[in-house]
Amino acid sequence: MATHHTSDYQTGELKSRDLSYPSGGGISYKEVNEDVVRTMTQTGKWYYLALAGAVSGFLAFWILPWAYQIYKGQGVSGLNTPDFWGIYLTNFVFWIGISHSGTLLSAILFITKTPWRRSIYRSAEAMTFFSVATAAVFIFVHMGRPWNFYWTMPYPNQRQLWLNFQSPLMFDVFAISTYATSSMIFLYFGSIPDLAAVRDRVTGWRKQVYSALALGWRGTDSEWHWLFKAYTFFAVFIIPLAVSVHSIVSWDFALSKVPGLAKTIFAPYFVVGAIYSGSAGIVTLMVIFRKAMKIEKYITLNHFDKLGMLLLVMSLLWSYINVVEVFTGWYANTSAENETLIYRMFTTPYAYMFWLMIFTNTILPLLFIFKKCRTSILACVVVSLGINVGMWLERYLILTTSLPRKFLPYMWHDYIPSWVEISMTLGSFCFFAMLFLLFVKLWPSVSIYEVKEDIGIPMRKGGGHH
Amino acid sequence: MDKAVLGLFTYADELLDAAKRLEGSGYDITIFSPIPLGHEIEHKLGPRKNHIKYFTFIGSVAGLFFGLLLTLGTAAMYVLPRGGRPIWSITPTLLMSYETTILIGVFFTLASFLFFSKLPSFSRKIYDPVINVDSFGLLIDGNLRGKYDEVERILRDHGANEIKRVEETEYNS
Amino acid sequence: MKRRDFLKFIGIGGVGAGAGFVLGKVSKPPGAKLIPYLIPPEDIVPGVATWYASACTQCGAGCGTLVRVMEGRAKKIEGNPAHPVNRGGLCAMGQSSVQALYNPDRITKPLKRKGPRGSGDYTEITWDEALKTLAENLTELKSKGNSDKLHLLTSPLSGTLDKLVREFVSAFGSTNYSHYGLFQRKNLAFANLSAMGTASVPHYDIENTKYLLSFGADFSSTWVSPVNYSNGYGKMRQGAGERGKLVQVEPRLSLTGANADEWVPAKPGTEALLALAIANTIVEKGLAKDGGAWRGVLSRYKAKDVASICDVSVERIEAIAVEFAHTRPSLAIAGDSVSSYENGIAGAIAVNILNQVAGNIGVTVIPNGDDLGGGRRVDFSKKISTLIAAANADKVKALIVYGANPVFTTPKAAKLEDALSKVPFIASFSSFMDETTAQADLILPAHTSLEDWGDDFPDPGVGAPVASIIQPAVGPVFETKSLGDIFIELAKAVGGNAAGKITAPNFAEYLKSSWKELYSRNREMAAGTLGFEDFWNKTLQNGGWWGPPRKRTATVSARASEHLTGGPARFEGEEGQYPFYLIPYAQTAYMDGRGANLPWLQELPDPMTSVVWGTWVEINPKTAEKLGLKEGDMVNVESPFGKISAPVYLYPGIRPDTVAVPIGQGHSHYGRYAKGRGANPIEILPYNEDPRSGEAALNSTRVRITRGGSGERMVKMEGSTKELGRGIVQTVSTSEFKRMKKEGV
Amino acid sequence: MKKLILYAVVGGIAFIIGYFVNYQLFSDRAPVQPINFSHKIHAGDNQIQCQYCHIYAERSRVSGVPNVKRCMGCHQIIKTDSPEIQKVASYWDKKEPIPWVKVYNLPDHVYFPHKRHVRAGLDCKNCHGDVATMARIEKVSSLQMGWCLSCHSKKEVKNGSDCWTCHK
Amino acid sequence: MSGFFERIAGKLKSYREPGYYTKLDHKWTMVIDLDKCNGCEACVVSCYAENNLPVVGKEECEKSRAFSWLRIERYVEGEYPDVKVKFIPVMCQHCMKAPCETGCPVYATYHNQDGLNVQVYNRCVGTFTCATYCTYDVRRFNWFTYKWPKPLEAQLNPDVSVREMGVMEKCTFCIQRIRAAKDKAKDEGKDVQDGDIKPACSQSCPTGAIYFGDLQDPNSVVAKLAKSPRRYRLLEELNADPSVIYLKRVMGDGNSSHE
Repeated sequence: MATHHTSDYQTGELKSRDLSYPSGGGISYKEVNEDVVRTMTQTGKWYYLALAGAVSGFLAFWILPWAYQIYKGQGVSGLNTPDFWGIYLTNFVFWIGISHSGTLLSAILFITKTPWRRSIYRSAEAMTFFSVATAAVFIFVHMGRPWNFYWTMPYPNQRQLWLNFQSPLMFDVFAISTYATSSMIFLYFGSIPDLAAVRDRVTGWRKQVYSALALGWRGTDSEWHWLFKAYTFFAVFIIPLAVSVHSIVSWDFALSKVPGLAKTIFAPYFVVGAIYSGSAGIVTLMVIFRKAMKIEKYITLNHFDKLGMLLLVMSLLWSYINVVEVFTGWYANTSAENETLIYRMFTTPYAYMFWLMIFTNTILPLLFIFKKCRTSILACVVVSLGINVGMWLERYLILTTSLPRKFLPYMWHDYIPSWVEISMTLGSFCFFAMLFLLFVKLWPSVSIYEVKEDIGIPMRKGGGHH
Repeated sequence: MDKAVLGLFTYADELLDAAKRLEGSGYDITIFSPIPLGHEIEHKLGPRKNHIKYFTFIGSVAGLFFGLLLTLGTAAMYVLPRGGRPIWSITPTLLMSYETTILIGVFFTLASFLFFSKLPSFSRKIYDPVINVDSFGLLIDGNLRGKYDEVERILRDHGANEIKRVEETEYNS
Repeated sequence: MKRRDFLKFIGIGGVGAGAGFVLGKVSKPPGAKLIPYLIPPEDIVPGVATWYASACTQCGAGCGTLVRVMEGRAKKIEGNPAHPVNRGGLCAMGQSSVQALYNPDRITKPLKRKGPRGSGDYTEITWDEALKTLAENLTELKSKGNSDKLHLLTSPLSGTLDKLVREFVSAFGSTNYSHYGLFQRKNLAFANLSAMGTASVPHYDIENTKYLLSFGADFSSTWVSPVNYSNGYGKMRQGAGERGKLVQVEPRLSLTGANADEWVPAKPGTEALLALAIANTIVEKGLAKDGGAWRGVLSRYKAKDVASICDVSVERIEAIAVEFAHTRPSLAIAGDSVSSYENGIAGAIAVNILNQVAGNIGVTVIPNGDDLGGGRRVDFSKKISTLIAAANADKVKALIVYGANPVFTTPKAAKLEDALSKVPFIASFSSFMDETTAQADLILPAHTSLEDWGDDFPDPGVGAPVASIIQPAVGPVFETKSLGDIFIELAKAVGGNAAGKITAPNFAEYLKSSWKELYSRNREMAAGTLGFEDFWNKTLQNGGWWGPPRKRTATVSARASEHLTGGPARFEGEEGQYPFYLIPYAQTAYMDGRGANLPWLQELPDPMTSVVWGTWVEINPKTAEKLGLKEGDMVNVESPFGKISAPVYLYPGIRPDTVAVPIGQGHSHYGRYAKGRGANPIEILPYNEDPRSGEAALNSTRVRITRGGSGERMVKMEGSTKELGRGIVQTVSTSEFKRMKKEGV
Repeated sequence: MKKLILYAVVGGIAFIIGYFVNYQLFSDRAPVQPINFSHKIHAGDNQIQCQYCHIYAERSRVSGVPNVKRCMGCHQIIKTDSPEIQKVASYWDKKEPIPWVKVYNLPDHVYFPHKRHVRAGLDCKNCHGDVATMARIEKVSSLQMGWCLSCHSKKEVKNGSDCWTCHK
Repeated sequence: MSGFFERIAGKLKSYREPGYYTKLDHKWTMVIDLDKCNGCEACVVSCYAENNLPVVGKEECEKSRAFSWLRIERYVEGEYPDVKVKFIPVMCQHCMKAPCETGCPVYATYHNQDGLNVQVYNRCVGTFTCATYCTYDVRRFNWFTYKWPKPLEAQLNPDVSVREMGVMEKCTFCIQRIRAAKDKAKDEGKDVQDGDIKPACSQSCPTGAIYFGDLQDPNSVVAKLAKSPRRYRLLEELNADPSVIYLKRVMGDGNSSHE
């Protein structure tokens, strides 16, 4: 066997490059492998506690209330006749939104060859996939007869009856399943070399699992070549797909005639909002992730600095569109639009939520103008959590202030969520946490080979081609 | 049976030099690396072809037509008018085909990647686990009878720190 | 694979498949059964609906119905399009009678009281036993010479059933058979008797009226014959001729008032004065058709004197008078809010005078004659107070109740329950455990009208002789008996005179023979028929018999004016302490409370407030602001006689000095849907019975409103009542409409 | 461990197969009836017309099962000694209807008028098979929506594929 | 052979026809005369009785889950004593360009050849899209499995299915009555005549404010009323093309006695 080689990365070329890693210690290739595999093999007490909490939370807060709802009927929720969607679709849109940053950012940054992508993209993509899964479950949760969900899938049947492809919900089914499939493929194929690396380091049943998952990857130049080519195409596909997915999600609402929902700006509004909330989600997640997994050297303040800038930009964009939305509603000056706006902005309890949302999503992120804030973990947590709360409120407000104020005032009726809905909202976070916790244990959650790429290619003579 | 020779390098430039040298001498070489060396290899050994794009294109076009067929065909199978719109309405059809274009495009890309990279393959092949950590490997395969010494010498000359004669190395042992 | 492994797999697979097979078998729905008829009923084809013509008995209007029956079950009740009273329409209450038939809270068997009275503790007994017990009680009464101490209290029955009961009671030797209902309109009948000589409500030809001046008559929802009047209203508005105008005078905007072109919110209790002032103005301006005789009487009611009392401007009184007199034909009607005052008779007479002065009597006011002799008889001497006094004086030894629910509909101030507790034996024939039935010692549940035979002679009628037949559309759902059969069997069991007089084997036969008699008396009936059987079959098919309209007229006798009073109606309670007039009104769905046990009616939003499942207090928003009340706040409505609590509904259509509470909720019994729901405003009324007519005044107390009290939350179906300029209910102005008509577009 | 999983998988698959075999194939095509009534004897050998017993077929949504009186109408004289007939007679004596088991059971949301189909000249055989050869009545058509539709489209029924033609 | 292709081409062309039907069999239309309607709600109960609508109870009513397919909306203008109250019965408007129909992913609601907006209960999966898209708030959802305490269930109309939990429903223009009338007409070998069909609400209306008929039949009552200068349709500006035509209420120009 080969002896242990440590590349001297502190010399020559490499030192002058602006690495994302602390220049002090220097990281060897081997260290990367060991660090990542360590996150998968060494499991502390806290991990099990967290997982147990997430699993039981998922069961108690989501599965049990859902089972109760399926058994008793949708009536156990607080939905009512004008507001048929309530929190369930709020959560659906929220989670779809959270999903938007991971894969989309990863793809964009991959194509633009942005270096700071490399250590965070894997977990961001996983976040995408898991939040899409969470969102998808909410589709079934909000359905009146979820046991007939397969009727929304195109399959040949004896009834000769297919699907209504004119329905925005059908666009959803296609867009979300395409998105979920593509982002899963994107995630998986980006991880194959790392799965192989893990395969080489583990034993027992894990060995078999990772051998199967790694597909027999050896790291030959042809494998790398085709992987890189295919990966580029995936990335290229992902970008328009992600944009279309959230546009389509917005059309669930925007293609109606309901005042407050039927807005032409909804598609970009939702896409921007999605990237915004997704990026905030990444920030929140990364703070916990790097701390829990002790991988601060890979996910550095530099990353938060960059993400902070992104958040600031998205915040300004989001605020702009939000102002436009309110403004166009005000400018239309129809009774329907006016009532919706008054209801949303000046009627309790929605006024509190609205102005809280404006605070967390427009004012609070302005802190990120300062580099001090961008590189402060505390500020990052506060702002990103604030944005997430604000974005959830945004979706909630869109639905609960529009649907109860439709065209016929006689049918106006406020919506009050029931414990079932609130519980399932909590449960969805537990579900997401559960999936993510399992992910970090079962998957190389930091890309090994790309971090190595970032460290640089070891050259005896230096002057590698870049 | 012939044995192949696997040289393990610490530095990528040495590996590439060795590869160029050996390839120039007409040996079948395979480069192993823990990170993609696409640029460096192409710089040194010349550009490589990208066949995947054709498959991606074909897949996308197929997806487009699949989407059109699905939306228009199923609408015509059971005629149920809704919303005062035609049975064949253009906009939703395009939306649907947009999604299927991407979906099938992704599938074709995936399939072509698996095809070209010959994955998945679970048969025993020459491999060394250290490659996935921090070593670059150069595998010289094919008819080497009587040329071992020369190959090993070239490898050593270029800085290989370990040279193995191997039949096959199990990567999944 | 090793051989042993293979066998193991086979074994596991087999067990799994077997278990799956069993589960598949078990989880399959059981084979549905196909139950044929033993003997097919002749007129039933399964899957095909049969329609039976009948008549509705939910209220006294006597609408003709068609009952849709499938496989022996009543599915729906619709108005009989051929019937002259309702012409196809049917109100919410009438349609709900199918829920009375299939009500889960019906009394399914005869019951005998076990626990103390009012405890609701009963044991089920057989019909034989029940009838025997009742007969024994009556025989005992008779043998002791106490025949006259038997009291019978029923809802206002009409036709053959009334005849049978009357026959039974008189044969038994009692004179105490009385009708009782909250909205019996005895004041109206009394006024009409003194004015025109018939003790009934005349036929109001709303259809051909061009100016309808309604004094608190809510004919769109509950008043007298709502479906008939609504039909006329529809034709008045958009019929062949010019569009008629509706002006409503009432302190609280009723459903009818909401449809009126003008609302005159006169002060409660002053409508009679207003009517007389209008009449006086007509006479003074020389517009009267028949003014001479009235000039003297009316001169006491000058518009300028009355205006401030009524809170209606002189100009307005004069304008109404002029328009009323000029528009021909016009019509004034006196509704519940007028006739429910302490001087209700005066109000009704005033309106009669107004009609007389405007020359409407015989044109739009067509007095009824009881052409067929089956109409409801109004006996002014039969009062609930008489019964109470008799009971207190130990003169009631047995009381039989049917249909009426006096415990619920009589003010607590009358102390009816105390009086009833002194009656040693109470029997009820009600099929529902209402408040009065809950006091009974013996309950013999009678059929509902869908299971029973009967007939109905609609009162007020339609200006034409009408007789409707009620036939059983379905077999009895429970072990109940036809009310007529109960009396016939009772007559046999009691023996004596009664047995001798009532010889029919059952009520169906009795009814038929009664109609045979009617047929032989009445030439019109005989016309175009081949004898009685043919007539009878046709009657059953058509749902009754009705003749051509009859023109009748009358003159309001000057003597009627002696019932007029000089001032507004009296309200109990001092104004300082009790600042608000209380208007308890008949709600569309529950009427006098009888509809409260039907789920459809409970869930029917009140037309004016959209409140469901409960009671509310209507308060003018300005008043509420002054009192610091918001919608939905619980308030106590307190009169000198008691207090109820209910949530507030902010109602712009009510005078600021008035509050209104719907009647009908607040049941302590009456089934799962009614029990313990809302409050009953009758409880806090004084017992102001008019000594002449025997009708208790509903609008006769003032109340004060205080925050507090307990009760259920108010649930209303409306979100907002503001249209917000969205053009939801679009309107055209009267002048625009006239132009449209003129241009013939 | 590996084996246990394998066993579980095999057992599970077998369970599902068993379930579906029962549910799909053993769908009680010919349930046992309270009386061993033979259409073969009545409709086959004796050539009794369908609508002699199923009297409502031309008039109503349902075709109607013969009432007990109708059975007794003939069987008071014919074959009174047969044990099956005596069973019928005992129902008649007890004044109880015969609890036949439904063979053609449509769900509640389907509106199927026998009347329209009979009046359109459709032979009973089309759906109910050749009952004249069945000793015990047997379900011969799936009664699934596709089955209805295929016939409707074959016969070019007007609005035959409109949902509300058959659903309610 | 060319005939075959022409037929195919014709068929394909018809798929591009807006609304698909070049001519409907019927165009069932309801005309409601608001000047006649007095808001008595007899129609509401009639609808409950005819269409097996469950009674949901007070708590559910409070959550705005009452089932009335047909409701009387009431709007109040002005303050005491100049209060104007207006009633309007609102039921499914059977829009020709119904927003709900496009929303449903599974074709549980669509437009049929009678011009009806049809809801197929047993196809519905309960995505709520139709109800959300409905601009008239007339769709009702089965939040629970509703039970009728015995023996109230004896009243249930066998011509109308009792809907399952999780299913959307709405006014059907009493399609079972349309079906029955067509059935009867077919037996008699003729077309459905004007006046043969009366939905439950129209049948029971005491004032006769609700008319029903085929707008395509120029001699029908509704066709004549539809030409009235008082005609308007609810929220017409939303371009849903509803099949319910309202006739404007005539309202006084203020108090004429003040003139």
